[in-house]
Amino acid sequence: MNINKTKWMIFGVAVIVAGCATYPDQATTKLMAEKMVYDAFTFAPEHKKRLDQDRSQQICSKIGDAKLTNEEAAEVVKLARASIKYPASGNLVGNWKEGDKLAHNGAGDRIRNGKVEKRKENGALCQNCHALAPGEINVGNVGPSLTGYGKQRGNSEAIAKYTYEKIYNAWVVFPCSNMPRLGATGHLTPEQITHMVAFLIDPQSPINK
Amino acid sequence: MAEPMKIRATLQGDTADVRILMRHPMETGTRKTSSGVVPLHFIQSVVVQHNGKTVLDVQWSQAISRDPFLGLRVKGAKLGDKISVTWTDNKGDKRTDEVSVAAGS
Amino acid sequence: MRQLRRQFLKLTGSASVLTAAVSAGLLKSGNALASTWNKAGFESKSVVDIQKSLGATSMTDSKNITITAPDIAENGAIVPVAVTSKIPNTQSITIIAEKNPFPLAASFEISGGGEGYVSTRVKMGQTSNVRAIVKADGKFYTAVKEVKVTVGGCG
Amino acid sequence: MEIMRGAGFTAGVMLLVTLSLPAAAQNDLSVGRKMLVEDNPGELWIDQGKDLYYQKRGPKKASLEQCDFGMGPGKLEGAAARLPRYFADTDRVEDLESRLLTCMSTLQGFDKNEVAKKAISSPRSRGSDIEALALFITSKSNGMKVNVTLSHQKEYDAYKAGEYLFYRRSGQTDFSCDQCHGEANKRIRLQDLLHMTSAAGAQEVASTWPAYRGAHYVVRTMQWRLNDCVWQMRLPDLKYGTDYSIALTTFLNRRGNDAVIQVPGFKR
Repeated sequence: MNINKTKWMIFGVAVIVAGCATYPDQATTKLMAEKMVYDAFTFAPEHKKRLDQDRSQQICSKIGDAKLTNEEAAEVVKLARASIKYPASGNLVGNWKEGDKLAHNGAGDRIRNGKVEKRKENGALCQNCHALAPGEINVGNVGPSLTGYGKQRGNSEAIAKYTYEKIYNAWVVFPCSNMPRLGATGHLTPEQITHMVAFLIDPQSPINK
Repeated sequence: MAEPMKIRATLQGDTADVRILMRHPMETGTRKTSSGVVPLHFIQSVVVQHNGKTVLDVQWSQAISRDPFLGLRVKGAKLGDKISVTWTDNKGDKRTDEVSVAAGS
Repeated sequence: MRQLRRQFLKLTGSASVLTAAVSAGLLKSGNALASTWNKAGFESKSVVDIQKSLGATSMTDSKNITITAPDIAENGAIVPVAVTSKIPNTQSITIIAEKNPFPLAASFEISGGGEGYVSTRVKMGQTSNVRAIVKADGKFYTAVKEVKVTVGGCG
Repeated sequence: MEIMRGAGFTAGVMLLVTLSLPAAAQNDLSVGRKMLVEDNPGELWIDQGKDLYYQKRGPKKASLEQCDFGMGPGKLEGAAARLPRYFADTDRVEDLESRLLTCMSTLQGFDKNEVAKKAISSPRSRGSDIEALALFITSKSNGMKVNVTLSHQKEYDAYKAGEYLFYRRSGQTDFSCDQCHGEANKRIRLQDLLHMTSAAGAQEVASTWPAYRGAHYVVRTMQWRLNDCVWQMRLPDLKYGTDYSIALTTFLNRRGNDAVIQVPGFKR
């Protein structure tokens, strides 16, 4: 035992002297990096959850070109399915005008100097990543274009339900996609999501003009 | 205190390409902060001289961006010619800096 | 005023004397040399009033004026605008952001070896025409370019 | 069948007719950018940083001339190009900004927390001491190639941790860096997003900070960039000069090796 220990110590010294430092393994990396996260941020106890990863986020944090396994994808979809809640009214299609405003609102709930950005409600962030009404210039392209969304799909009950669920938890359709699980993480309320559905599928909405 | 400008004057053929960066807040007089409205404060005039002779006489409004830029070209310039720039703001602050025309790249 | 300046230059003689006077602080170069700030023009709220303040009773559209500016400005706080005038004997260039509360942004009087080219940066509150007015041989010429201003940031 | 990350987008694009920004509009953005980069107001901060570097300041009335940025005390040429790196005196990997913090406290006697608190200036201010100093010191590597080497074990650790953190999703937006910076030719609204997992994108990160931020009218540093990202991601307040920031910077700068440094950069 003692001999073994000494051996290891000698080996360790040799490693450093020879400059054979190398990349840490996955487990060590994770341990170090997770500690860095909690050391790096100042947060009130109620905001710790913004740093903690839920099970789906852990699965969806693949490094580099690493891919999801079928089992992982299935788990994420299952968790997403279970997360979806519907508005109390049961009506999935709200007011497209409200949805239009929300789609162009990227604010709400950001934290600076310990203060949470106060807004009447959180914006739906759509404009940041998606093309919206035809001809609108100041839109992102991280996500696919939503121009003509309802025109192409119609506004049937089935489409309304699919759209609601996709916004509530995008990972129910595409596990680990870049799209935030806006309802499931609590960023948007079920009622807000009904407005987003209306904005996307209502024939009167600028999206479908 | 007025701070030094950055002036680049480089010769392209017989023309000096002059690029000037000035440090100035260029306040519009409408910006509100927690301590009230920031008073109007901006560069009103910039005079550019080539060997002591005025080549550009500039009047600005508060709509010119903070840390203003001015670019111009002076014909008939030679290596080593002096380009001097003077700005004056609405509070009477001013600053003069001078460079020699350098070879262009 | 312009007349006075030229006379002053003649009186003081060579350029080097003038430079020496400036550096010695004898001469408050800005005030002494700059033309009078066009208060009427800078306080005007319309292009027509600005025109009046410049003494431009009529203007001709000119293809010999080039306005170099982005079609879309990512940030209205700092919109680069350059104006090139190929009109012979260009005396002055004026830059107007038509939809700004005070549209007249800058006026450049060119003399000596100064070329018909100026470049600066303008704050623009919204999408607007940027207009250039060029005075050459006592006549006024103009050109316009639209600059779309998008609000930056994600707020 | 394996499901690729982000497969949703690919599928989504196929379902919908994409309406991206017309090519002409893209060109018109570049006209403005070029005009601004050529004459960068950030240059006005270089002298400010130079003055601060040589001034005897702080409780110890010392300049920063004895600060070792990795090439020896007072040796600034090319130093920033090799950061972050391991420093024996602090037994830690440090980036330029945390190293400045170290020297300002050990050599000049400033209170680290006080300096850190003021390190990121408010928009339209004269900028912070660290912002100006970081620009001055990085400008001493202008024209040189980024060359972050990994030799000490802690440098390897920082690189790997940085990679892990780049892909770590959390919070109500489910974002990691990768959601915005993992693909080419993406924009948030009209703002281009660097494709940081490509060499070219990482090289732009490694060679253009500190940069003049037009919308703020001040020179900003890499640490500011990280702070603003995590703010948009709805994470809590990121402290200044932490191992988290240093690890991410190590990961990105190392992958940005061979980029030619040209600061100040210009960011809309």
